Amino acid sequence: MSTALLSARNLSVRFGGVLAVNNVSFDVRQGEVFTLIGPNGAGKTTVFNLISRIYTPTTGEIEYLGRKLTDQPPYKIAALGIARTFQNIELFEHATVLNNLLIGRHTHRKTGLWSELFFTGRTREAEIEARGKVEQVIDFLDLQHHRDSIVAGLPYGVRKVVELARALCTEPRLLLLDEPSSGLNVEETDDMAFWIADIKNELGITVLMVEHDMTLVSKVSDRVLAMNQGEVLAMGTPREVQTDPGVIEAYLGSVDDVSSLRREARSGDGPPLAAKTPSGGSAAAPAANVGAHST
Amino acid sequence: QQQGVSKNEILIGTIQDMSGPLAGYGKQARNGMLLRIDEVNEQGGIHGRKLKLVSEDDGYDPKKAVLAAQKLVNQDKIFIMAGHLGTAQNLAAMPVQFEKNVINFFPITAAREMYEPFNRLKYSFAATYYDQIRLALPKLVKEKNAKKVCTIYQDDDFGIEVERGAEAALKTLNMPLTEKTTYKRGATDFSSQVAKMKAAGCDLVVLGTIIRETIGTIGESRKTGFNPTFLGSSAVYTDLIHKLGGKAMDGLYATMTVQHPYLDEASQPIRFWATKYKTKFNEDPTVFSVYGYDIIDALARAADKAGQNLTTDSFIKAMDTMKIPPDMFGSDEATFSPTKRLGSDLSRLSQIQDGKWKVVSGYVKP
Amino acid sequence: MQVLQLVISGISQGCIYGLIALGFVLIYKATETVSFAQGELMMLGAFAGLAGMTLLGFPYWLAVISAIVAMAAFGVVLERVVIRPILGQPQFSIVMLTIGIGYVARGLITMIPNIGTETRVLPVPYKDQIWNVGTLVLNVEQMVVIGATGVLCVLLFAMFRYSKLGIAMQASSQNQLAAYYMGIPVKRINGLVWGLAAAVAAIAGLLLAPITFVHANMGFIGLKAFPAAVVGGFGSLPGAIVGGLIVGIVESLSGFYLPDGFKDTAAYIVVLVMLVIKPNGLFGEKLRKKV
Amino acid sequence: MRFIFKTDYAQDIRLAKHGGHVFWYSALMLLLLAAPWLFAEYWLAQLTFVLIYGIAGLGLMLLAGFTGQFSIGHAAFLGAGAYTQAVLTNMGWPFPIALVAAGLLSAAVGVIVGLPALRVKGIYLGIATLAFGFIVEEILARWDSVTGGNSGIQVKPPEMFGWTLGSGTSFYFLCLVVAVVATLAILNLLRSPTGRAFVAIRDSEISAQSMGIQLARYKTLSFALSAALAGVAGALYAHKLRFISPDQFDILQSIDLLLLVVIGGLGSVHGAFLGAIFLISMPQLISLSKGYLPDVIGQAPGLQAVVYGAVLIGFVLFEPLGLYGRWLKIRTYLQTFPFYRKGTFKRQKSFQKSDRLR
Amino acid sequence: MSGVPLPVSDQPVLTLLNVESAYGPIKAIRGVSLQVRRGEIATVLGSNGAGKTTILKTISGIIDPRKGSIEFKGENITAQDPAFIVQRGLSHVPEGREVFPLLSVRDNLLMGAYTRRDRDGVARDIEIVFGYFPILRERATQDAGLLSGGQQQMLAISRALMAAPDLILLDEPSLGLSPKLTKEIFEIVVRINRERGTTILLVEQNANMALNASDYGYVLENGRIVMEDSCARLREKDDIKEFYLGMKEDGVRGERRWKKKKTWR
Ligand SMILES: Nc1ncnc2c1ncn2[C@@H]1O[C@H](COP(=O)(O)OP(=O)(O)OP(=O)(O)O)[C@@H](O)[C@H]1O
Ligand SMILES: Nc1ncnc2c1ncn2[C@@H]1O[C@H](COP(=O)(O)OP(=O)(O)OP(=O)(O)O)[C@@H](O)[C@H]1O
Ligand SMILES: [Mg+2]
Ligand SMILES: [Mg+2]
Repeated sequence: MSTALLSARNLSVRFGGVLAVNNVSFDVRQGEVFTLIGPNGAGKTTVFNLISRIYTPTTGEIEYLGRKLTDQPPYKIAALGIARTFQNIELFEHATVLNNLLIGRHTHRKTGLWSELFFTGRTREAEIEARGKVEQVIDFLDLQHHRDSIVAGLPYGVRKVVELARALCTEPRLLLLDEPSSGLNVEETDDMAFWIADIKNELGITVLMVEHDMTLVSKVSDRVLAMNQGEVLAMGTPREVQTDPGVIEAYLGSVDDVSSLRREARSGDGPPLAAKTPSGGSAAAPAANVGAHST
Repeated sequence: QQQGVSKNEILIGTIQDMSGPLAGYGKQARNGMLLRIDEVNEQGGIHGRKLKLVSEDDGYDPKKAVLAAQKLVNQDKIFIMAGHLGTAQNLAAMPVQFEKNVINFFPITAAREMYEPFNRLKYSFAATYYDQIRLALPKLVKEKNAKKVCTIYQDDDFGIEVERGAEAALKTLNMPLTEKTTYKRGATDFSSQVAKMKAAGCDLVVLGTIIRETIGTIGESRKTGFNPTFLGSSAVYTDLIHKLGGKAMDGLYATMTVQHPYLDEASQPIRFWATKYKTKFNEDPTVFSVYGYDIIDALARAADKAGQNLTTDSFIKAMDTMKIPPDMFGSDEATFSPTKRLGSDLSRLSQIQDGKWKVVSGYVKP
Repeated sequence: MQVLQLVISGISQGCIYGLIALGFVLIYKATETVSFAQGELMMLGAFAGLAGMTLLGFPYWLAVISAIVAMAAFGVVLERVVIRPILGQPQFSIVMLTIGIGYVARGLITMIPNIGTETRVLPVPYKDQIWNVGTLVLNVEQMVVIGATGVLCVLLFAMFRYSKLGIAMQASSQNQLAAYYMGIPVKRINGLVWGLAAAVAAIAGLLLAPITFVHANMGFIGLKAFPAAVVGGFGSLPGAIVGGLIVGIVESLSGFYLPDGFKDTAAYIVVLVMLVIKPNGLFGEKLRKKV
Repeated sequence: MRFIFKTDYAQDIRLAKHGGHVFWYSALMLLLLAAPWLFAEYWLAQLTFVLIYGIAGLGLMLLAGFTGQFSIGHAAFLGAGAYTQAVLTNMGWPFPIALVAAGLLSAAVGVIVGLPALRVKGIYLGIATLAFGFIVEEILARWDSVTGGNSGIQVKPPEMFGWTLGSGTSFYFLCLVVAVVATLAILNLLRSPTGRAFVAIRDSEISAQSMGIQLARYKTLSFALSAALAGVAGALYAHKLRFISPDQFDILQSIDLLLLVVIGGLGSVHGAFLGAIFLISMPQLISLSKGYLPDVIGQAPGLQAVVYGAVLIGFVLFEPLGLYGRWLKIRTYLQTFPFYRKGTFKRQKSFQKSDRLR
Repeated sequence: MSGVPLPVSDQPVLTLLNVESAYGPIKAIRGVSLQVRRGEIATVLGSNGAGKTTILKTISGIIDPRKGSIEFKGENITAQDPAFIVQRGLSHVPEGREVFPLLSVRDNLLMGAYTRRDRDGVARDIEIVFGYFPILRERATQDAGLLSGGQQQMLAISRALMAAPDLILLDEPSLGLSPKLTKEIFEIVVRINRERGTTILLVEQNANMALNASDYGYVLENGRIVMEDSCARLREKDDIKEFYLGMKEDGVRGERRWKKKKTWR
């Protein structure tokens, strides 16, 4: 439970003038759910992209099972047992859900070109086996209903689940989930929480996720890392991190309830809104004069 | 029963380019053929049989030529294929025809493959580009006292024939070909080719070019002050050269077999013929119209000679003792035999003078 | 001197490629489709100019202006009739459509009795004029091409960079749906783009006509302009010109110094070499999807 | 409407999904086998061309329709195959061995062309293949000693084991066998991991890569397979035409092949053959209909190009899914007959998104 | 009307009557009727695939409805060209961000103001949205496609504001935003509604936030509206509490989860 499956050492990456990730180190232990949180643009997705080798770090190293990931070409990552989902959903739009999931089985293919051209017995067996595995995942994530639909027409929420399913089909050891609950309603987020728990407990898959829904985060995470502007802000249990003043300041915010705000606004006797400065991700930004607008 | 010959009709097939790069020629050749066919039919046809032309478009594409030939031979069941335009196109279509014993009569291309290697079903009428240049070049070299002969030619089956003709001619004179350079069909810029020939100091340039390339090459030469003698093949012998190229084209030599039918031609029969053509098709005739006309004329003569019982064999028999006298366009006498399938390999030289082609020599004998 | 003269011929030929490539880039930038009909539009433009001068007897300048205007109108109509119905379909469909338009345009012109199958000269005032600069010979026809190409490039560049309309064109090509959401009249803008492209093509046709003559197949020169556009980077207007120049100069020099065959394939060899060293061309944006 | 109840996994991978398929495809096969006795020689020759172009179309379909890599220079592979075949058979190699060699050599050329495909996409790839097509054409024209240069070469009829397939009928059967084998192989491939990897690359390269698909390998493979099929088709083409020259493998040929896959229906195996039927029969139909038109139109030069272009435009406008798409609609209409809902195939407004980011 | 909150009037800005839209043979919404009154914030709740996005797309003309009619400010806009509808004063923050990836952030904002003619007003509004989201100012010259997910969402919202519309359709504005920014977004929404009198139709998964911020709510299920009421009252309903606010003790899904586990093993 305490061995590091993946460890990032002093990761930094720079895009032109933007230092998207700045000297970040963390360990993901075998069998845990490790969550990255942080304001928008903090560099969370970039960390994922570094792990899946879409970007190469400017400095720093990622080690996975004692191997340097930076030496691996991007397409090898899946074979090493790392699967991921994407923040903006990257499915194979013009294929059915079933085929999407079967593509997820790619790293487990056992057949060569010639045997496939003639569809020999071996290919047939391998195909049937792959389909067996895929059907299990379909059952697990309740996707029977959409099995044969073309992905392009599915609602956002379902597509999120299909993407998770596709990642599971690779039978990963480490699963990277980028905002799994975004676009899901409360009920579906609940489902997601259970699924993540099951993925961890039943399937023994280690999960590294980025998430903004703090309810979900506290429900399933073992440890949380908060980032801001590419740097580590805090790390610890969900509780610890959520009460960290820096995290509250940069990420969680202090206004609890919009309804109060609204009632104030309607009656016109609340604190003037212009006094509060919403900050879009950058703490360093100067306060703007938002009240000056008139039509 | 002979295919394509019925009690009152003889079916003649032709394949022309009606949509491709040589659509202009294709159309003119077809009109020329139609003109002669109508004349023959007005005079009662041949042994009571009217001539009927079925034409197909191959867009100057060999694959389409095969399809067209298959349609004509196997579907329309033509008696004979006449005046098919283009070398590669003929080469692609001939096997289809020969399988069904259909003669390839006077294709409009001056490639040697149209009568060589021998096949009893091949007949060709005009001097090849090869022979034209081979025979005309020595005469011009001597006349102009040329020291360095060069050639620019189109990088395809047509151009290479001209180039080979030039090489063969120079061999007889024991002269080397000083510079040779090529361009691709459709090219518009000849500056580096001209620069190359200029740098080599050529004083006679053999043009394996067609129309726009001829004008482009000569135009570029004149502009850069390069003024050798230019000699082209019969492909250059068209009124378009002086119409499009203007003054710069004066002095260009070309080999030719039949004369261009100018509407204001001095010779009365040609003028009459040209006017008739113009009335019928509402366009000026060209040398390709003459080719088409002559092809059907020869075909009609042979069919007439073959007699009432017209078959491929009787037609061949008639053709093989055929002698076609010179006509009003100044074609050379053409003779055929069971082993000689090219009517005549001779051509004349002409030159553009004051914006018009003038014949400047008789048939150049070797 | 030899080299210089060759380079100058290369530049003028390159400008011709560049001029046609401008049309490709214009359509690409504004609609993200590749128009295979650009060469044919150019041919139509040249024929329109010819018709103005010979059929209607217009003086040169009037004929030029009316040909450009007529072609612009034609472009708009073309968009309205055949492109608009499939607006939003994958770009590839539109590419095929432009191939079809090219066929029809070429065929229709060929069908015109007595004109279509012939080659014509466009009588321009500067025909066959030459400037002698030292020992160099400059062809006025080509100098006009060079000048016009430069001016057009600057105008189009400014439009895309600074005008709201130009930015909107790019916006609707990048994300049509979002463009609709912003209230950008995507259809009208598309019509405008095609009108503009046809006008540019007409200009190219009119400038090219004295050099290559007017005939139904003159549009095939567009096949050389593709490599030019790619060498420069397909989305870049200055790139189109630079690409054209590179292709033109390489052609001219290789025609002189290298064995036969290289001149004809120079454009294609250059483009392959370029794609190996710089996959997005000289000025093309380096694009990568952020996930 | 037919409902298919899924009871086991094998059902999904079966080629014929139900009895109807088995029946109709068997009927088609019988018809094709009986064709030499049913059709006049002329039509049989056309059918042979359809098969040949179908094979080439299958290759391009794999590349363009399933892997999403457009090639505007496919004629180069056709040419490579045709010339290999011509040269080898003229040297006396037996037909089958020459055919395999033609396929392999074209595949090798395909791999070379595929190399730029690893780095460029979209229009850049299109132009790269176009450029390659021109260069191959030039090589065929310049390599006189082997290819006969621009004068072209004659090709002997196919011969194997002392048996000459000269006649239309025996050559037809030869093409039929090759076409059937090629089609089955492609269908097999498409229901296997490799075929799915192709589709994945077409839809999203980034996530294909994150699923462990090695882009370079599969793109190259797709080019190689596609080129091999084109090469085999080219070899058959050489025998059918008996005369080949470099200009038969020019850009227009490449565009014809593209038209074939688009009109057939991008992304469907049926489409390759439907497109081939279209491509071959179109000029024939035009010339058949010429007789019924007034001479000004019917005999005018250029008519063929106009009709050709107009049909292409019509297809893109009204049937972007190609002939196969049209067939699917007709079939659905018939199957659901009294209950056919009008909106079923109503085209939704759709919106273009940048292809530059993929 | 500077600063003075505009009272919600009874006069509807937007009226949908019996609207039905479909994707090919699949009907996504069936007979939806709803009204948004001038100056109010209305919200549509519904689970995944209920058809919320489809309603918004139908309103802004991206999808043509099969049946029914849509009226905006007294004008029939059914099946009109989207550009026409936007010019009438309606703007839409689409699902999934949909920025112009290769345009700079500033050009994206300018495109948001495409329908406007007043240059000064546009320049002022750019400053205002930069005030809302300072990160956009920092990245003004960067290509929008390179922004992080949340930054793109901010841009999408800002872009819609740039049109200075009468009605904004917001499709899941908080998608992918940090908790802090989510709250701020709702503040901004409410403020725009209050200060400019802009009417807002909001679709949101975060039902709690949505109900708090809005005046009136509709509940959509399987393409039909099954419930509508003022938000205050909706919040009190048990079904809403259970299914949309997640306020049930041991998880609504407890039972189903057990079944699922069974099939998985
Ligand atoms: N390819 C790139 N080029 C330039 N800048 C980039 C690139 N990728 C990311 N960035 C920048 O790096 C920063 C971090 O981006 P990242 O996507 O990692 O944020 P994030 O933490 O995932 O935010 P969010 O929660 O909004 O998704 C952002 O400011 C973004 O603009
Ligand atoms: N392009 C499409 N093609 C076919 N069906 C579609 C398409 N888009 C949506 N649908 C279908 O329409 C229905 C409604 O979809 P819609 O996107 O409106 O749902 P939603 O309520 O916005 O869901 P979400 O909360 O996931 O965004 C869904 O059942 C979906 O499957
Ligand atoms: Mg992110
Ligand atoms: Mg939605």
